[in-house]
Amino acid sequence: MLEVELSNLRLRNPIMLASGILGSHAGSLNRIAEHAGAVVTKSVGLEGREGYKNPCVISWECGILNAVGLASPPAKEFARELKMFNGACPLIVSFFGSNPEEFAELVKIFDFANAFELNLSCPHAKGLGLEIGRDFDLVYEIIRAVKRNTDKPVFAKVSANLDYVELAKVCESAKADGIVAINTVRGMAIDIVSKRPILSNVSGGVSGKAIKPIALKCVWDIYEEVSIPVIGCGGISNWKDVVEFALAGARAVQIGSAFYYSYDVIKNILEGLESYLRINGVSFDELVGLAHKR
Amino acid sequence: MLEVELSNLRLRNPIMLASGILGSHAGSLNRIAEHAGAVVTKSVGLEGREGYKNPCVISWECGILNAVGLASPPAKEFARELKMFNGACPLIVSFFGSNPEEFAELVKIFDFANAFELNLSCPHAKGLGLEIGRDFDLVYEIIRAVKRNTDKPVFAKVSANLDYVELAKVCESAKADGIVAINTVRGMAIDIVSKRPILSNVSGGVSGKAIKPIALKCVWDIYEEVSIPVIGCGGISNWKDVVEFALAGARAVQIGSAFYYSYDVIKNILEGLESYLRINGVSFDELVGLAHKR
Amino acid sequence: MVRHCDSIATLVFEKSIRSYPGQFVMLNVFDYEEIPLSLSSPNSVTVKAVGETTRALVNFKGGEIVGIRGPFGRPFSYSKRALIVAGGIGIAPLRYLYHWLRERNAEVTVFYGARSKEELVFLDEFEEVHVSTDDGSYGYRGNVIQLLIKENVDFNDFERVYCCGPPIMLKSLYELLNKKKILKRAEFSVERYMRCGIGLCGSCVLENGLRVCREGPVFRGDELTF
Amino acid sequence: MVRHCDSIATLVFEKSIRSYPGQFVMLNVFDYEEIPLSLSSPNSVTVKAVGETTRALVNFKGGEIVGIRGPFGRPFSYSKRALIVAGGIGIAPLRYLYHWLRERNAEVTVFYGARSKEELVFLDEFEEVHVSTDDGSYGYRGNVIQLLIKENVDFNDFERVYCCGPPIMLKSLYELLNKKKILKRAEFSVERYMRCGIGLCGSCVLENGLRVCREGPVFRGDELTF
Repeated sequence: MLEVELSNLRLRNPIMLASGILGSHAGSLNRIAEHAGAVVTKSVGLEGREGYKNPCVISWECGILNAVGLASPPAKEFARELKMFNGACPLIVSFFGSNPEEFAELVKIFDFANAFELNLSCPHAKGLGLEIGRDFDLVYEIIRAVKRNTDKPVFAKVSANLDYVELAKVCESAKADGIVAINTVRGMAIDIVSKRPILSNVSGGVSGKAIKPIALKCVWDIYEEVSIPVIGCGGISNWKDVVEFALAGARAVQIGSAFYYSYDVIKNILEGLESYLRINGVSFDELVGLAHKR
Repeated sequence: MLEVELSNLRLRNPIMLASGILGSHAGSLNRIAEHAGAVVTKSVGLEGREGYKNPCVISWECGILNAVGLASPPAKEFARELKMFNGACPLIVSFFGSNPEEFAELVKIFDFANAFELNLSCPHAKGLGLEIGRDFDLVYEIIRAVKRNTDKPVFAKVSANLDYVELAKVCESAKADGIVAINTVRGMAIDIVSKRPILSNVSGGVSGKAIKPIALKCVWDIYEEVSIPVIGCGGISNWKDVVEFALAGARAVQIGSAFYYSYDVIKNILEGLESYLRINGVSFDELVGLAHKR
Repeated sequence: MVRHCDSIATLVFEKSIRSYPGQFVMLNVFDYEEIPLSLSSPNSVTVKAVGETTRALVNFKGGEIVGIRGPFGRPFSYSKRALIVAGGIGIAPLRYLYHWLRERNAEVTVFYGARSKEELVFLDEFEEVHVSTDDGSYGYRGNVIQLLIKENVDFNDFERVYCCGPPIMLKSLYELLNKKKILKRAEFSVERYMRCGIGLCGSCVLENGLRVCREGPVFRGDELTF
Repeated sequence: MVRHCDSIATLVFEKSIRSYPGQFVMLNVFDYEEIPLSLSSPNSVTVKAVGETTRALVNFKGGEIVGIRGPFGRPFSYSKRALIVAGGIGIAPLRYLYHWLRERNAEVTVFYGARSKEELVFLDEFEEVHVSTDDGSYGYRGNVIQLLIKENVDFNDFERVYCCGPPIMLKSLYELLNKKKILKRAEFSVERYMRCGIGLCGSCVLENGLRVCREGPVFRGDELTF
């Protein structure tokens, strides 16, 4: 009832861990893999990155605001950490980089992964993420380079802060196997006592409930324009949100900020989702894109 | 302590009513004008518009989602309605249109207004709002055409769904007197029982608390790049939000969705804001942009 | 679904809505439109076919799914000795009020006018009811305000007067109560075109700036002008 | 501000924080960094200068503004007969715990080891305290685990053992309690590099996947491996 296929990747359920959340250590990935359809690691590049100083993650009324700055160990060190992954579900490794060569090299280092996600959307790292995603020609070259080095599925994670429909089309033409929409949305907060931006990096990315309607719209739009799978991400906190995203066209979803509420969020979502599907007499697959049909 | 100047427009306080909220009738404008620094009317075009069918406005966990579709009476009819405005504060009339000639004509019809706001950002009307705002050359021509027909301040309301910094620079070069940032952000919601989009127009614009950090970032960015006043709008619900926007660079702010919580929201904000300014021993003017200084 | 006549029906929901009499819901009739409707009980609305959407509603068979937002708005207040004055489909919220008051041991007198006998609904539910019809097919021939005057009702017998009906009727009652100087003791349920139902769009504001969806739909007589 | 010695100080906040002993706050030292610090009372943290940020904190004069998020994390639990084992600056949360337990009529025995006499803080606040210093400048010369063994402490006298200190000390105590088969009755406050403090970034997860900032910082001995 819950099984889905993303290109040649078969998942027992459509609920994935989103990149950037609890994805730096095998310990947390192993725990989440018990229930998740797949886990996506924190983004890694060839070289390690310090990231930004604290505070780099804060919670606010309607979600989370972060500018961690792609803090990560060097690729080879992270590969060693991921060797301790228990394999309870497929492992998707997320990459950042600034040119096709870097991405292509990363694929080789993580050849044991089940799929790859390309971070074209992190909103707060200079020369990476969103800044790469803005250059559609470069995105095309990156995906081509990665695909030449692997037969495993390659997903592109896009931002709502640019023309994501056009970008998704470019990704599809480069033979990406799916679009993950969306990453965090640019935002910031200011402390009115000290009169300064709260994040050490001044601005960062908004996630959590606040961006759910925004992400849903992106999924809807991309689903209308490309035929490769869309993976929904952004503010999904419960099974109802998952259903909304499926109806909008998401073949799978990713859960991030909702881990703030509970470490068991994926398990809880699966319970509710199964009930909904049973009551409605449909499989998850049949829900996908249903709200587009009149 | 609260007085601000926007070009040659003097306001007794920086709290304005945002366009699109309670701005269709003199009755509500008169009531809000008792406390507001200025009121902005609902956007009006030369011809009347039906707008979209209900449901066109819904509230959700973190704010409001709407696709009213610029429903409005014809300009001349609306001008008659606005003649009943009590003048308790400056009246700013908001315009939509699809070319410079329409905007220029509208200025003449509403020559009794104290200032004008150009809607370059409504996210859900074909050929208007955001679709006009995307064409920077057209925006330049529109502002020039309006400015030729009036000496009163002209503000441009921009969207977070495009390159607002570039657009703000274009507006400045066309001699706009201020930038209002931001309009609602594109978004949608789906009903999981009927399995359809909730808004009759499928998608609409997100406002309310959800978009506060997004709007704040836009104000911050625009403040860094242009020297004309920035007017903050987006998710402002209390005096603390107003202070945040001022620190980010907003010389005035607009309140919209927060009228969902109370008709007296502006009065309540003014009380808190005054206390904050007194405790900090600063005027509102002195707060503006303070968080940029290190 | 209870079909009262060709043009009037009561839609019963599967679930009750925690609400007070006088409040309304925004009811979304899929493929048509979302419209504001006063609750005629905690789990029903009573609709008269006047446009495309209400016609579709009245023709429902039962079992249809609708979208509901609400309840919204300010309800009627309680009183011990109540006079209810209903015109046409205005009976809907007042029927809810009637039962609500009766359950709370109030004495309630009902004056109820409709176009014809056919359009009189819920009539058997009221203990003390004075009826008028425009065509004289039932009760007094004329409108309900004329009936009030004819029966020489002493408004001082009542703690509060509750009213809902077409604009022309509200206006006559308003003038009558104004003359008697008891507008403060009257509550009018007012209708306006609504979009959002939550106080934002401004479609339903009265001349004095009050929002029918938030400060209303029930207003004290002295808050209104006609 | 209470300056205990050159490298250790207690910062007292203007307001108390609703919290339990063992919980921590994320304290933002403007122009430096935000760091996690265990509360040493409802309105204070006690800091040792080990890096740039903690050095800046220790050098505060008083009256500075800091940013605080929290309190976060799982606190210590109550017991009637408590043994506290503190190493170095690990005394901070255990001092909060000590007073919290004493106010609730628990019997509390404290074993407290530090590098030297100078770095022993809050010493006069404890009624029954056994002290060791690495350099022998006060109490037993050696570490606090050696002192526990030397004094031949019978762990069965205590309902619960609470521990906070440097990793090497936690490890020795863990092994000792493991041998005695009472890990279930022990609570360790664990330290890890933290970014978010709210369970999202994953910086502080243990090998078993538990998050120090959410499932911890206080863990039952049998939840840990060393």
